Amino acid sequence: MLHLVLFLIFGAVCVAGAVNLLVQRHPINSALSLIVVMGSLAVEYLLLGAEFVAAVQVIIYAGAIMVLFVFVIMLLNAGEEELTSGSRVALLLGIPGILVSSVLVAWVLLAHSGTEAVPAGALPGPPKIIGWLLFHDFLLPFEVTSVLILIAIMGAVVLASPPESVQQSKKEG
Amino acid sequence: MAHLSSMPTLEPGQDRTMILNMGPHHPSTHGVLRLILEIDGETIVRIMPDIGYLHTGIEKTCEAKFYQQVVPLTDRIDYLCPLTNNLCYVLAVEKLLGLEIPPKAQWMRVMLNELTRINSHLVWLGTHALDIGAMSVFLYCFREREDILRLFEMVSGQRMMTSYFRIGGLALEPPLGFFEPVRQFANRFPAKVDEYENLLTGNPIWGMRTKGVARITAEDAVALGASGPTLRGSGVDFDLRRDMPYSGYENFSFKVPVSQDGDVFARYICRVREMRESIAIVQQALDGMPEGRIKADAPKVVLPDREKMKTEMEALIYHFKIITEGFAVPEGEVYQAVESPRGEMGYYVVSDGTAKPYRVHMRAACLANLQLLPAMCEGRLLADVVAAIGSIDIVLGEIDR
Amino acid sequence: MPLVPAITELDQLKGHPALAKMLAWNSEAVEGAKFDRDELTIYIERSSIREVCSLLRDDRDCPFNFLVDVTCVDWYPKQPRFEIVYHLLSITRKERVRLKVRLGDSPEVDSVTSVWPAANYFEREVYDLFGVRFNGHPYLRRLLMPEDWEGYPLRKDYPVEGYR
Amino acid sequence: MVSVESFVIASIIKTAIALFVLLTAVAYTVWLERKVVGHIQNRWGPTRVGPFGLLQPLADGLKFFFKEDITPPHVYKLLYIAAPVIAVTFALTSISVIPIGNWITVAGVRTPLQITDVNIGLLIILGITSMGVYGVALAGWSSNSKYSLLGGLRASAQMISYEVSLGLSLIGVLILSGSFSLREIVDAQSGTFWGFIPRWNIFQGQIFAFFIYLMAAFAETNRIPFDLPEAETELVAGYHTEYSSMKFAMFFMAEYANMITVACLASLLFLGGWHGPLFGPAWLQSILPVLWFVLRVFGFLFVYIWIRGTLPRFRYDQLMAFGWKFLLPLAIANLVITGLIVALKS
Repeated sequence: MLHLVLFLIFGAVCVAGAVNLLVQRHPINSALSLIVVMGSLAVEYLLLGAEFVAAVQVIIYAGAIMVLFVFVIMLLNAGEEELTSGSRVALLLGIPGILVSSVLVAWVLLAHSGTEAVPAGALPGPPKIIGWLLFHDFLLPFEVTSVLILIAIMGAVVLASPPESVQQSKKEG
Repeated sequence: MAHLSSMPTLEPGQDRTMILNMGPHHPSTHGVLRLILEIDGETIVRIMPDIGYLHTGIEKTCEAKFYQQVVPLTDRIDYLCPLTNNLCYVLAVEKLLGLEIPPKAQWMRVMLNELTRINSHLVWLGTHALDIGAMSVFLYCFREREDILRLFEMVSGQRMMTSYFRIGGLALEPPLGFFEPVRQFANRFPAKVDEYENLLTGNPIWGMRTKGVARITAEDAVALGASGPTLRGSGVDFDLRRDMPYSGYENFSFKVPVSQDGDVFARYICRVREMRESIAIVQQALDGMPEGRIKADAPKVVLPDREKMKTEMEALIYHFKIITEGFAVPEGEVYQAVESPRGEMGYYVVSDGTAKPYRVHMRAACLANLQLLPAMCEGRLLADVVAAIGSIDIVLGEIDR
Repeated sequence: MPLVPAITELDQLKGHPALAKMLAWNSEAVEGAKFDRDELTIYIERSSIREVCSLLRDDRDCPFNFLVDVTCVDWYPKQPRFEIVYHLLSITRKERVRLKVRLGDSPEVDSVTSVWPAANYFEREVYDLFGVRFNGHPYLRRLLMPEDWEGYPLRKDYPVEGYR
Repeated sequence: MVSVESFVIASIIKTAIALFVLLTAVAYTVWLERKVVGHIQNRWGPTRVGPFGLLQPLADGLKFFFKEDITPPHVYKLLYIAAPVIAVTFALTSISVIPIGNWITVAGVRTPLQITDVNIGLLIILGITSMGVYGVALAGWSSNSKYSLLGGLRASAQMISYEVSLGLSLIGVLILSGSFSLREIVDAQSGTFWGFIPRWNIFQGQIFAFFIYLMAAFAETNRIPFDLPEAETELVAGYHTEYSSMKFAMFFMAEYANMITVACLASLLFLGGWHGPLFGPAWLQSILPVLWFVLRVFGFLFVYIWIRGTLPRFRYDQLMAFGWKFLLPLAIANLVITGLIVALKS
């Protein structure tokens, strides 16, 4: 019972954070909302019994990745966004569109679920099981993903490095 | 000289850089130095010292005082080595007057001067180490500095603004039993320098922060007018005490520490060795202290002894005349330089034949040394600026005067 | 050491290497010389100060490679009013020489920053306190006084207490 | 199974006690630091307030409380106020999973000396400390001052970098004990080798891990020689330049609470937790483990303070290079070797 109440509360916090993320115009507020989303997601995992996933969620997403986001925002010293005009079309079409598509998604999910709701504590939680899944059952996808991420990192480094002419002038100067 | 061709302006050149205002109220600018830094991330692009916050117009004030009244003003210029300033000024005026100074006064001057040098270097070492984060050295240094200040108090009645040297000699005989504590201090001090060196010289972090940092070549140092340990740290073997002796320094034997690297560590090691040499000079002065008078035999210039003044009519008249109308100094001009703890401290005194100096100009070693800062720091990191400021050992009182 | 009278005859001082060098280069540039209290002073003609400085700096036998100081003396109301005083030092020969430039009509002189960058602050200070302009100085601004200060405090016609 | 009421009551009591103890410990760590550094530096440290200056923390607290609370006009107010709260909250939260002793029985309720014993205790601590960065980063940014910003950037970069080494240094211990639960990790360290060397992890080949942890911990808590974010001689006071009064006190508290957390963790993971000789009557036997634990924490804190009194500070690029080029490879090597040994043994 307590679990369910907590689950609902944090689910609400999560959704509220997500909405706030979109509504806020200052990038740092949006980033902080995203952290709230991550944090409440972690609590949801915890309530479902997946402690390890919850902890990893906090350490990696909220603790590391979001810090980098905040870092970048601080470095660029990004100010408030301007409200763009001429978005009436988006407003007219967007809201009904969102409503329709979310109803559709919900209907599809409900129609095809056919299974029971996941009971609390039933998710694969302990690190041992997760380790087994990652390094045994899904070893190939896991490694392929890591290679993919590595390539992405290298691409990012190449893209971010200043062009050669700039480097040259820096060395001389 | 790249640092001269690109004189900084206040506007940042590109979007990448940021102007950071360091000082005048900043913990590590040693007083009221203000540095305008243009930084890219934490890399210094340009650096512009802004001085004058401590300008008191001492040079102007001197023109309105009698010659002997200028002595206390000189204390206030470089408040870390008042006796060196006293010495430089009185030597200049004595040269103008053509006075002969008795040997005891000369030896006392040398001894106290070297104690002043140690005093100043202790403050430098403490604050320099504090800037780089080694907190304890600061308090150890001030412990020994306290001893020296006590000696100054014994001899002159004042801890910092001593004004002990007078035109023509010393203000007073050193008190009875003065040499004993000096000797004790001189015996004790080398072990204390070992203590500082134990904490710093071999420390890898200290080495990382100082070696290869804020490097300056010998040519640049000469061209930019550096002097003192800042110059010797770049490998120029020049010390006024040895090469152009004054006040009887030719009677003492001492080494002049020189280091070739030109970085912060080189300047550090020069000064630390200088402390050891200075204490050796103090020892020699104690061992060979001559007997005799402490004032020149020039009744029109030198104040008579207190007792004579109260018993002899002539002495009383001289006393009255010197105090009320000063003494006339023959026309001429003199530049007298001494090796202060920071470099070449020079007094340029012009006399027009009256009792007040026509012009007194102080050549501040720090002012010239400060010009090295941009050359040292541009292209380096913010933390290196702090190390560099510490290594050129500036005293804003002297820079601004 | 009792005072001996100053020597002001150029002929008696020709033995000094700095002076000899200068006379050999251009005797027009030397306005006079004085040897007083063991210090040699050479009066330089205003327009040739920069050349004289680089000449002395690059001298092979006796290079006065170190600019110790630049300052100024105001002889108001006498004329020429300002005397710019340069103190040079030879680190190798351990000798000093003093150069002087008298400025009469207009307080202006060539800057020696191109010879010694060390002159930067010294000349700025003189500009700040005496109002003497140094032509060719890369950044001639007030050094010690505030940017908007009026008057030049070390001039003799500036009162010691300042203008109230 | 304990009843819900006694569980709730015990939890509340334990939380209150833990908070009280932690805050007192924070206050007296400050006192200890001032005293020890004072003696290192040839001074006395606090002596005036109470015997041996023991009431000094109280006086300091009062002083902070009554200082004028200045909010500079150009700050981003919401975050400026939130930042110290974030910092202190996360710093204090981490104590919740730290056990300070074995089970005890009070008034018939048998309870561990720990607010909550979760089976991922270590991960929770890591998570919480990694969230602590936000307090510092946001303080630096929201102050809208250049020194604060530089301090905040330095702090966040430093904390992220060193957290990697910190985490990796702990994994060796995890491999050895096979659990994330701090209580089980401590239990795995009971007993001795050949009757006299205690089976602490530090003696089980984790000595390098301990030193990596030590260094990373200094960096995580922004202490000398890694106190770059608040290097007063470069950045005035770093990220808390613009803070005053209680807000500054919160950062101050957070720093010392983090120190205590780190010290506790070191004792638990490497130094055998509360294990030590037990003797005497039953009440003494239940108290002694706490004493042994506190002694270890005290020893660790003493090392902290000792180093502060001795070493100069790194430069920022040197700090980063040290973290990434030296500490991290060392931690990975340690991890690989420990893994190999454990794998070969089993």
